[in-house]
Amino acid sequence: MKEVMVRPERCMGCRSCEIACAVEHSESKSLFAAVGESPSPRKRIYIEYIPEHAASVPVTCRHCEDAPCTTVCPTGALSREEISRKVVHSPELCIGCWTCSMVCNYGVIGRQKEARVAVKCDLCPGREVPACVEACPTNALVYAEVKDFSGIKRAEAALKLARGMKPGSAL
Amino acid sequence: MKTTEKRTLHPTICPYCSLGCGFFLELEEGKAVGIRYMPEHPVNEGSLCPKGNAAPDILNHPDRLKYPLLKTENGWKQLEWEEALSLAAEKLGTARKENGPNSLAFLGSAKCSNEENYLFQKIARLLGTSNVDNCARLCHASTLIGLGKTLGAGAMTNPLADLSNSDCVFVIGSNFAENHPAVARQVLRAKDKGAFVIVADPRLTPTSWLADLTLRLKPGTDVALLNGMMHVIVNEGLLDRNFVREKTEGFPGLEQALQRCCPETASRITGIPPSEIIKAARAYARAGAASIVYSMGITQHISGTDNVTACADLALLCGQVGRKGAGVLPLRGQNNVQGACDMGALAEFFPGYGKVGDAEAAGRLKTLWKTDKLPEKPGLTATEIAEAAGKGKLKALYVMGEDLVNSHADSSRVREALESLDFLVVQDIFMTDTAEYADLVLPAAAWAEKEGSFTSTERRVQWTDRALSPPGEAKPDIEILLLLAEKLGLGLPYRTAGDVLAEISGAVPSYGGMTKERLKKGFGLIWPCPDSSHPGTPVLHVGRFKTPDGKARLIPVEYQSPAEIPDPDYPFLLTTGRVVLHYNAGSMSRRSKALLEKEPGLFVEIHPSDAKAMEIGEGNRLVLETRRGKTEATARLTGKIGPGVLFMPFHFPGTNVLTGDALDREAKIPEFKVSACRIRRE
Amino acid sequence: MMKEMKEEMQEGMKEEMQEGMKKEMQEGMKEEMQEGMKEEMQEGMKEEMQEGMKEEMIRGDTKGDTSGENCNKKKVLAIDAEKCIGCRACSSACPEGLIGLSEEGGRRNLKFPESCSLDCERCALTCPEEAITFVSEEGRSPAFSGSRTLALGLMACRKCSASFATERELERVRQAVSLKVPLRPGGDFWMELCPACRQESFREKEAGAILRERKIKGNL
Amino acid sequence: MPEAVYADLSRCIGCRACELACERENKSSRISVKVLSGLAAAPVSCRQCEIPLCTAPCPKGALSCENGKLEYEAENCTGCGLCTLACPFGTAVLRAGIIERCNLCPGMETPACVATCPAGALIYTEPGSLGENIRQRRAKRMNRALEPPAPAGRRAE
Repeated sequence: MKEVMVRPERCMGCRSCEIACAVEHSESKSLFAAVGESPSPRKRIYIEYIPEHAASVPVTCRHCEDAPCTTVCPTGALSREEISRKVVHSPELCIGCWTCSMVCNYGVIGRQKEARVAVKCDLCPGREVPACVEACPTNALVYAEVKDFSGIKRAEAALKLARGMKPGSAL
Repeated sequence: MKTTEKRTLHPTICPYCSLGCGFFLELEEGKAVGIRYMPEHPVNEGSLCPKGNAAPDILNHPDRLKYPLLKTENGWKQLEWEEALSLAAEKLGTARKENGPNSLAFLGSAKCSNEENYLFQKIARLLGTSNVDNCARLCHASTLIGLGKTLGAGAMTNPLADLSNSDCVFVIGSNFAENHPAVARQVLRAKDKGAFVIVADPRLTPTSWLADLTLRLKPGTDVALLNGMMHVIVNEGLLDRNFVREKTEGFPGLEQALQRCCPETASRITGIPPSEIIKAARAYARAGAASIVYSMGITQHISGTDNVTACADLALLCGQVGRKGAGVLPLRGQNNVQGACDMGALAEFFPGYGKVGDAEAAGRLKTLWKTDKLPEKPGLTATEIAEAAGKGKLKALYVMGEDLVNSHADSSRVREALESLDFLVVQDIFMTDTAEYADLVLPAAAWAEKEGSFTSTERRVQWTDRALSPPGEAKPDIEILLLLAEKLGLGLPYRTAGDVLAEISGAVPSYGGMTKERLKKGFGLIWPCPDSSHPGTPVLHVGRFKTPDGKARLIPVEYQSPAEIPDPDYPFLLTTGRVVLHYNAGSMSRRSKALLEKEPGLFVEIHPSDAKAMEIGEGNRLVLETRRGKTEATARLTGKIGPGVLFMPFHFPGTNVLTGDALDREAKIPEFKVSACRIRRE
Repeated sequence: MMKEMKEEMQEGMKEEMQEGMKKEMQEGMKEEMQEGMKEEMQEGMKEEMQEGMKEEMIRGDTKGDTSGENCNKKKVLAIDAEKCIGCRACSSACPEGLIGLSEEGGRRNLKFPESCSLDCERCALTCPEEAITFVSEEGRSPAFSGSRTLALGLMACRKCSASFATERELERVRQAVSLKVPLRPGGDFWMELCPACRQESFREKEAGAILRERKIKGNL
Repeated sequence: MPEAVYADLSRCIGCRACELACERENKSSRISVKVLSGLAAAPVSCRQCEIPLCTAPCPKGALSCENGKLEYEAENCTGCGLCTLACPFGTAVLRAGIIERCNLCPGMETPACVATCPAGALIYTEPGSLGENIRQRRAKRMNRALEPPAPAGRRAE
């Protein structure tokens, strides 16, 4: 399956992805209208700022195989779609016990205040490329299959080597 | 249970371990009815471990001793205080007159306040003997000696909260998650900031859960591991050369000794793969600030002093001392074990660590005590006291708040020793197994029933006020000691604990600036605090060490195998330790219903493969036998320990029947952690 | 399943009833127990056996209190065996503890007295299913007849095999819960577990999530 | 703002202080911790669900939920115990005809179990903020992985 892969060294912390995500998950799907909407649109991707290193890292659902959130969900609101392999959340089944939020090792299960249910990344159904990826100006987010992503990383590493740069640094 | 108008809150300090956690005792009509937390306390930030939560159980317990008791042929006879103390004074006096002062011995208590321990050793020394010691001998005597000779002070170098500033925390021989749970919050905080945590322990414990790297070494092989790590550090040039050159002495000797200790050698002895030893060495040495946390897994060996020395060497080699987040942190046992040592309740030290035998130290004390005679030779240590009693060399023993039957190694011999005494006084809050042997039992007050100061493992001296009255006719230890001193004709001029503290600040230089008023303000003072304007010293060894020339010593140590190793007769290696729900000899924690319900009896951990070979199932009763005795325990099958190793907690009578009495040659600490043992199903 | 259960239940009750009757006969008649009544009861019993049980009426001496005014107030309990889910509410509500509870052989047995001279009616008021009603002795229809015990089938926990609730209780809970949240397959795994095992199953799942992150080596 | 006692599971050291504290405050413990095969421990207590299933079968409305706050009125409770069967977590317990479950220690600023937790594993918080710490930790770990391996010798202070 294609996933939102992260290249943290490229993230400059502009939070475009967060805004794009919230707008995409709003009623109106427009930035200006979304602001006033109720229930207020919620983002599902998070930019974590690390003050000690003045660095930002995007954190979003990894759609884990054998995801802990799906194992603990008592009502089956969180489940894995057999075909797409996405970890999806059905709000009508959610009882808001937040056990999923406790066990998520990435901390990316949020809460929709008004509806009092969990919200998480759904990889933007109906879109070819998720909104966050499309909005990222530095390509720190890539929508790709793992094997293709490795290919991208390899090419990048080769380029860095050729230019005599350190492997971890940004291009 | 809500705080109502009838209820009052009384700030106090936990009586269990050495962390010095604060909380409020909730009182109603003079009875302790509950606990409120104290989030502003700098050590525990309000948190309490299960034992702390159960602390009030001690105060209201029906088993509390309420009257002085005399052993007669028809059982215990209740005495008046007057009668009891006259008897004690008379018996001690007779023994002293007939057999000399060294036929007396005094065992102080790391559970009693600084003032009480100071008085206790003063009485002993005024009677002319240095046979005074406390249970630090059984847990951290090796720390006193080992850190004393390397860093110049046998105490924790940095405060606990400073652990959160470390980039690397190296835990060796400590299961703080169970034994000092509030330390876990600081280590976790360091982890949150990105620290690398290494845990070296033969067992997998909840402390190992916090580790980024776990080193499962064989019990008793710590020196080999530490030497292996130092070898890597020196070889790879990871040492702090400037620090070593400017602040230490003895590097060439250490460097030479380390040549023989390559990781492969260390791996053969410890059972840890060389790659992991190298990884640990690099992580520790490269960290901006690294701390070593150790505990009884390091100290309770015949090589205890060597283990401690090696820890100090490692820290010095990498310059990881005397800075924020960099230090050596021995986590001590009892709530006032640091204080009892500071007060000189030790056979070889006067108050403030002046050596017994050192004329200058004795001279100062003579002036202060207005006496012309003080013992000139170090006395018998706690372990030697029991031995000497067994050989009939001791006539009378005074035990204050210590259950040596259950806490000393090889308890069958301790029992015999106690029986052979002419006169035994035990002053305690419960009828312990030791008190059962006493001729005279004196009922004492528990921690919240008296006032005084306590010194925690991080050298924080805190004052507690009396919150409630002791049950029956029980008295604070300090009152008992003062009355006894009067009967003995020593005439000590104090009325309150505050008076004693005033003298302590004259006798112990690092307590120089401590007064009751200052200690009560905020959360105490951290020694050294030499004068009344000094704010206390949270981090030791900043700039210079507490040695005469200000330089630390690098002292090479060599691995030596434990005193007793498994053989065909006794094929298992038995190690002992603590569990989270109980405390030491258990005289307090085993009387808490809530704690006992959750951990009701003695068990032994055995590896499933050993259990299978011997057809032992979970919950089977096993008979364990060493060269010293045998005991029964329930089997618990677990991979927490390795094959060939057994683990038992020492909170229940029975464990120390098995443990060995081989002593560390310098610190005289018994090797509790390694015994050869055999087992069979009952 | 349900049918089987009912049959079994009836079996059990019959036995109970007959035994109870025998005992009473041996003991001799109680004062208020008239010949006619006895006949009536036996007849009622017979009828019931033929028809299958609809309502049971239980009658017996209430702690032997036969004298004075209590006697006059004596009311007869009518239990709707179809409605009762065996939840025990009545049992804990009764101030005199007259409703007996026992569990054995995969059944929860509720033992009701035939009649009651207390004037609280707490058992009826508390019953979540309104399965208990009171009728005065005079108004008692001949069709009412007594068995003392209702035996309801228990569910065994899928994990620890301990019986933890009656089948009817769980059915009732399932219905109620479905109104809040549609229960899908897999979304009701906990229904088959006793409360203690439910805690345990969540503990295991939660611990499982952190174990992957834990860097402990060892063969545990 | 609905709040409950949650756990930062990676911090729990299985010491059971929370059980002791709860037992002292509430006579019986409403939170339970167990060490699983010596490798992990997890506390389980009432999750104060936003849609509490325990209220569903309650016949007399003794258990009710208003704006995410669960209320229990003992005087309306029939003691039927159906709520204990409707709770997926098994954390509502019927004892002597009364339902016992975590009531977040009314009258205390922080529930006793949270206040006492030595490792800071129990958190009393609004559920939306649960992921914050975990995300930070994750981000730091990813960031650290980016650092090139340090060269031999002391890292600059």
